Amino acid sequence: MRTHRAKIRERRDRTGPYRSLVLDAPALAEAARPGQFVMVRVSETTDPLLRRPFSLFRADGPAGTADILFRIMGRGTSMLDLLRAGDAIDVVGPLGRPFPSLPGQEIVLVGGGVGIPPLFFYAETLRRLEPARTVHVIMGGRTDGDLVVREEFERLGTLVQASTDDGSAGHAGVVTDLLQPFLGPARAILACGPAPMLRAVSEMAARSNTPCWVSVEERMACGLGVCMGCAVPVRSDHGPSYRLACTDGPVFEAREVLW
Amino acid sequence: MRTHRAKIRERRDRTGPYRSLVLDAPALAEAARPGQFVMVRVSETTDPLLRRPFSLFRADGPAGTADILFRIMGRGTSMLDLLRAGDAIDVVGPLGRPFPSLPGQEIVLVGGGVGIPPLFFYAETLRRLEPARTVHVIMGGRTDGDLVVREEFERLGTLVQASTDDGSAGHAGVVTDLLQPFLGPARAILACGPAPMLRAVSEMAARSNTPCWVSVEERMACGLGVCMGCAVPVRSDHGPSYRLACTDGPVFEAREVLW
Amino acid sequence: MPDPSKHTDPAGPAGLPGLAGPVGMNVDFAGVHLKNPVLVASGTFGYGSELSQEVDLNALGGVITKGISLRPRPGNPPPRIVETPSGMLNAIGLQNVGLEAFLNEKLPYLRRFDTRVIVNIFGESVDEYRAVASGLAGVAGVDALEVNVSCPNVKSGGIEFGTDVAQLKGLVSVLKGSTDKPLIVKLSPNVGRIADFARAAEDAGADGISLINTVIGMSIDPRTRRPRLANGTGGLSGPAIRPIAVRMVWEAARAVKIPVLGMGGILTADDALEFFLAGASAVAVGTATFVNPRAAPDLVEGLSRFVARENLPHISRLVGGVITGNA
Amino acid sequence: MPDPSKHTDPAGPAGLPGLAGPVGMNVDFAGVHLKNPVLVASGTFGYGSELSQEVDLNALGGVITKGISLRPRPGNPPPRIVETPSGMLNAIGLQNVGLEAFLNEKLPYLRRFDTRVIVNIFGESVDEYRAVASGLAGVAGVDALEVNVSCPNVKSGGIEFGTDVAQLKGLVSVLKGSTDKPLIVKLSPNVGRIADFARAAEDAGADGISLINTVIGMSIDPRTRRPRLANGTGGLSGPAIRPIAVRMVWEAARAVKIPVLGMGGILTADDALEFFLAGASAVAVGTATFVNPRAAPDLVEGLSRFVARENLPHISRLVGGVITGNA
Ligand SMILES: Cc1cc2nc3c(=O)[nH]c(=O)nc-3n(C[C@H](O)[C@H](O)[C@H](O)COP(=O)(O)OP(=O)(O)OC[C@H]3O[C@@H](n4cnc5c(N)ncnc54)[C@H](O)[C@@H]3O)c2cc1C
Ligand SMILES: Cc1cc2nc3c(=O)[nH]c(=O)nc-3n(C[C@H](O)[C@H](O)[C@H](O)COP(=O)(O)OP(=O)(O)OC[C@H]3O[C@@H](n4cnc5c(N)ncnc54)[C@H](O)[C@@H]3O)c2cc1C
Ligand SMILES: Cc1cc2nc3c(=O)[nH]c(=O)nc-3n(C[C@H](O)[C@H](O)[C@H](O)COP(=O)(O)O)c2cc1C
Ligand SMILES: Cc1cc2nc3c(=O)[nH]c(=O)nc-3n(C[C@H](O)[C@H](O)[C@H](O)COP(=O)(O)O)c2cc1C
Ligand code: FES
Ligand code: FES
Repeated sequence: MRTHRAKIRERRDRTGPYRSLVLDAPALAEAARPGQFVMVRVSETTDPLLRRPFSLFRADGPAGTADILFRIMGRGTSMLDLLRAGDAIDVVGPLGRPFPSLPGQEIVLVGGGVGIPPLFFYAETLRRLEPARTVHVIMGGRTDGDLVVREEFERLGTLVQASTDDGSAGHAGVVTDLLQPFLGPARAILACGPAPMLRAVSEMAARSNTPCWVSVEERMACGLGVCMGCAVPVRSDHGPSYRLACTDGPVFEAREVLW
Repeated sequence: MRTHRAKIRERRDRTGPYRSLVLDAPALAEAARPGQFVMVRVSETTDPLLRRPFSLFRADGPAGTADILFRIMGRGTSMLDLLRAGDAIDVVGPLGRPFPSLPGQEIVLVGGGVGIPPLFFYAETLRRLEPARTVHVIMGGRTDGDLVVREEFERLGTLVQASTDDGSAGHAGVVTDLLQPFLGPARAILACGPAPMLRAVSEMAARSNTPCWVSVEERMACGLGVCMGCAVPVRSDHGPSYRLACTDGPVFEAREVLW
Repeated sequence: MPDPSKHTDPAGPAGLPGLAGPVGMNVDFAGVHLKNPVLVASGTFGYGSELSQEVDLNALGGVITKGISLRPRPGNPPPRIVETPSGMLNAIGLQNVGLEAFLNEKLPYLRRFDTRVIVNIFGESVDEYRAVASGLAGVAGVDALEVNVSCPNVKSGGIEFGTDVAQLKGLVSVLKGSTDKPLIVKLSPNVGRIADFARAAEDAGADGISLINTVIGMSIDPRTRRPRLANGTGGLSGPAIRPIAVRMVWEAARAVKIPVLGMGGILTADDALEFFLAGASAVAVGTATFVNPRAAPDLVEGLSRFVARENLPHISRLVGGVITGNA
Repeated sequence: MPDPSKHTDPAGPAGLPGLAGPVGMNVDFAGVHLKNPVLVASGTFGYGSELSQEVDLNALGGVITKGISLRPRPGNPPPRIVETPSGMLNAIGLQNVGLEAFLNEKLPYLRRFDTRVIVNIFGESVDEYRAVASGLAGVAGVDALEVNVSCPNVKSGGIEFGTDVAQLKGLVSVLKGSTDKPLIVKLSPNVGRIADFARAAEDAGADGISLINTVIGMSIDPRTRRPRLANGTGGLSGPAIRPIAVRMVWEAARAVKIPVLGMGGILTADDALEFFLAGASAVAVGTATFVNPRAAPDLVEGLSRFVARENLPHISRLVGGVITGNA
């Protein structure tokens, strides 16, 4: 059973329009793997009707908590923003395939905006299991407020570089400007963020033979594999076809995806 | 302009499922007359879509406040119940025709459940203008929790009698059981409550030649006279026809209404 | 693709006395000069006077009146309305004051404003429609007629005029001969292929079409086992039907050269923009007025802001501008 | 008035081995014995295995599969879905694994449960429909076919089978001759008079009808000026369309003697009761599953509670029981 009525244990304002919630959901916390997501019901009425997908940002099995981190984008996330500690929400998860565990390799996490939360979950999990592993983080956004949880990454001991479109923090430019030094078959890239970013990262990875996985965003109605709404164009043995972001993904090998 | 963005100054739990709100709405408070109502938007989304009608329960021009008192019935009123002091709501009013002012006569107010609030507004207003006027109140409900604002009526110095279907307070029975002693041309009845009650009161008034006005409830989409949704069957010079509860009413002369 | 020339005349009406609106918002619709392309839909704004405290009629492109029949009609018994998810059903039963009272008691008020008056008409037979149209012919202050064809033809077995192509054509031809006013035919959405009906109206001489009218629906109370409307069925309106309306406007606009007045669930400027892009030259606000009495003037402002923000020379540049395919 | 005898057989199926459901909930629908009248609608429950963690298929009256065509179909490019007020538009493009893979990879899973399996089929020509139906003829574990007629007939100029009475009749007659399974014809709501299509299906030999399929709609993003669905238009489903669905079920049920499977916007037991009262013998849950993965089993429970609370001997007592007029 992946349906949970979760009490909000804590709510936090993050930088800019970002918020995070700590949810009391022991079964979810136990099962969650980095890269997986949840479908959250934002209203008990029929408008908005559909659940909204959010990556798991952390999960603490022993504590029984699972966290999400979101950016206020439209109506659904604005309604989520009204919730306070003590309120309960209806969550389905964990859903989807997680990021691969990659024994031995140096990990390069590349994230933009709302793509950062699942990478943090990955980094935190890896730190717990293998404190010595080298983890690089390259994060980007429009402006400095988008460099969400930058400090948490630094506290984890990962090596963080950042870029902003407007130059308000880090390198003035895009994440791919910073990626070059981290390419190569000995490392592995895990990326999550807007499609143009993922495409650019994938291309650089392909050219340099760097193993690369991307977590894609697609509109979802069910998140459960039953509506076939979340088609992702992929290469397959029989030519181009579609796979489902929610059950075949959201994490795909980068070379599989047709941008 | 009858549209107001009103801050909730105070919210009170009343008996049983009844709640009241004090709204900061100076223009509304200034214009409001007993028997008039407001259309309240209960959600900013499209579900529920339509505003809900509520009688004005009090209005204090100098203080700039107008009050409503409601019973939690369904989805709309449940959403209203979530509001707290400091929240703002969108209100249109005052709407409709008020109860008549009846110089000299002894007033008999007959109310059931959610029909009680506008009668309280009438009594309070009359007390201010003519402290000496005799005002009888006969209120009824299913159970004692429905005898909402009974104490406030007593504090005003009105003469209150009550009935409940289950006998949990006052007379065990219906308001019309108590009405007989108050009939006659020298008094005037103002009634508000469920349709069967209003019909019974109207018939007793007609038989006894007691002047009588009723405030009717009908489903409303606009409250403004533009949708023609709130038809009330009435007697007219050209036979049966319809009038609009929202602009021709909600207060009608009892003998006009076809039950 | 719709012919852009049919939809508006940017240069023209701005010069007409009393019709100057915000820059780039004036529209020539079916020969009626509108200062802006925002009207209020029939049956949702009474006879225009009810909301005088909330809405300055001078701010609107036009007012479409409650449907008028030859004689007054009492309408249906209550309940007449029921809320549904993001919409409502109504079965008002076309209650109205009748032609004579409209002319004597309602029209004079509307004439006081610098806005266009479109009278929505209906009947239960071709003769009754014709009588109403003739009664409005030549009447000063009436700028156009909107023909509600979602009305059963009592004489021919009760089939709605608007759901039978042949009946629709016949009715529109007759009306075209009975009036000097521009004729806007209001299409019913309760049909298979809306384009066929749009073309039928055009072929029969309509100067414009409007759509959509309400979609027939029903709601039943499980406790009483009765329909929630006394009439049984009713017309669905509001945001719930917007996707259906946008699709039908798109299909109809591509099928005809006459201009299209779009409506169905419009609450905000973003909603209205969908209709312009789908091919509507003007839009009407219906159910939204119940939710927000100032919905129509707010929409005028919202659209003006959009036109300004996007640096459009004129709102007509949007008409039919939806990009389909991979252009 | 619908013939109550057609809708169910209260005494019969309760005695069948393995089909005993809660008292008073079993239904004989078009020759298929359902332990309760709650199914999951085609395209909203995958191939039945996806929600194994949330839904015990044994609790359902039946599962209607995603539409199956002769060969696998990739479906439409994304975006394929967009939310609308109280509803959603989809343009999945009938992506499916194709008949062969369905038989080999999907059906075996479904056969493990004590529930009925109804295979939704479609094609782009009569021949293709026939091929799918023939391929399912005699297959154990397939209890009935549901024919999705909302598919354009590529050979005859792209008109949908389901929006042309003659084409619908032709298709159903052919299919009736190609299968031993009960045939349920799923009607399109994108027509004028649904009763005509219900009768056409019955006349051509259908054992039951189901309705409604999605209503064609469109949504346009004013910023990109493109349709929000890559396909342009899509099918509207969810609570927004419920009043339309209830009305159409009511109209269709009165027109035919074969049983009616009702769907369109059902979320709760109260919603489903509207369909039974309007004349449906069974109901299907569609979009609701996306909102609440347990919507279908929750509905079974809600209906059982209603039947118990109202002291009904059997849920079939509700079928067609809406009280219209002043009885
Ligand atoms: C697998 C997955 C994981 C995600 N993880 C996170 C996360 O951890 N934190 C976070 O803040 N956001 C995340 N998102 C995006 C998030 O789902 C959307 O921002 C959210 O649904 C917007 O809802 P809304 O009602 O506020 O916006 P709407 O009013 O629905 O739309 C506002 C804007 O958001 C975009 N949008 C809406 N839905 C989606 C969607 N499903 N995918 C992509 N864009 C969308 C629209 O294009 C529009 O521009 C994720 C999406 C997916 C598919
Ligand atoms: C002029 C007028 C004045 C009113 N004054 C008050 C008041 O002062 N206090 C108060 O508590 N209520 C008052 N009501 C009734 C109030 O409007 C309804 O209780 C409210 O709209 C229910 O909304 P809901 O969404 O909670 O219920 P819904 O979920 O919409 O329905 C729940 C129940 O309420 C009934 N109901 C819904 N709308 C109406 C309506 N417009 N009229 C009558 N019954 C309805 C339904 O039949 C149903 O049984 C008044 C109604 C009118 C017309
Ligand atoms: C209460 C009500 C009454 C209506 N009366 C009429 C009418 O008299 N004539 C007519 O052509 N359309 C009438 N309509 C239809 C509207 O003009 C409009 O076409 C429809 O409601 C869709 O627009 P909306 O969703 O914005 O309301 C009425 C609609 C409502 C809700
Ligand atoms: C995402 C999606 C996919 C669908 N796929 C099919 C299909 O393959 N075949 C079919 O006959 N109906 C299909 N339908 C229609 C549903 O079975 C149902 O008729 C419709 O959605 C109305 O019910 P609802 O409002 O409860 O969803 C689909 C609906 C949705 C939302
Ligand atoms: S979101 Fe429904 S299948 Fe992926
Ligand atoms: S509620 Fe609309 S006219 Fe009265």
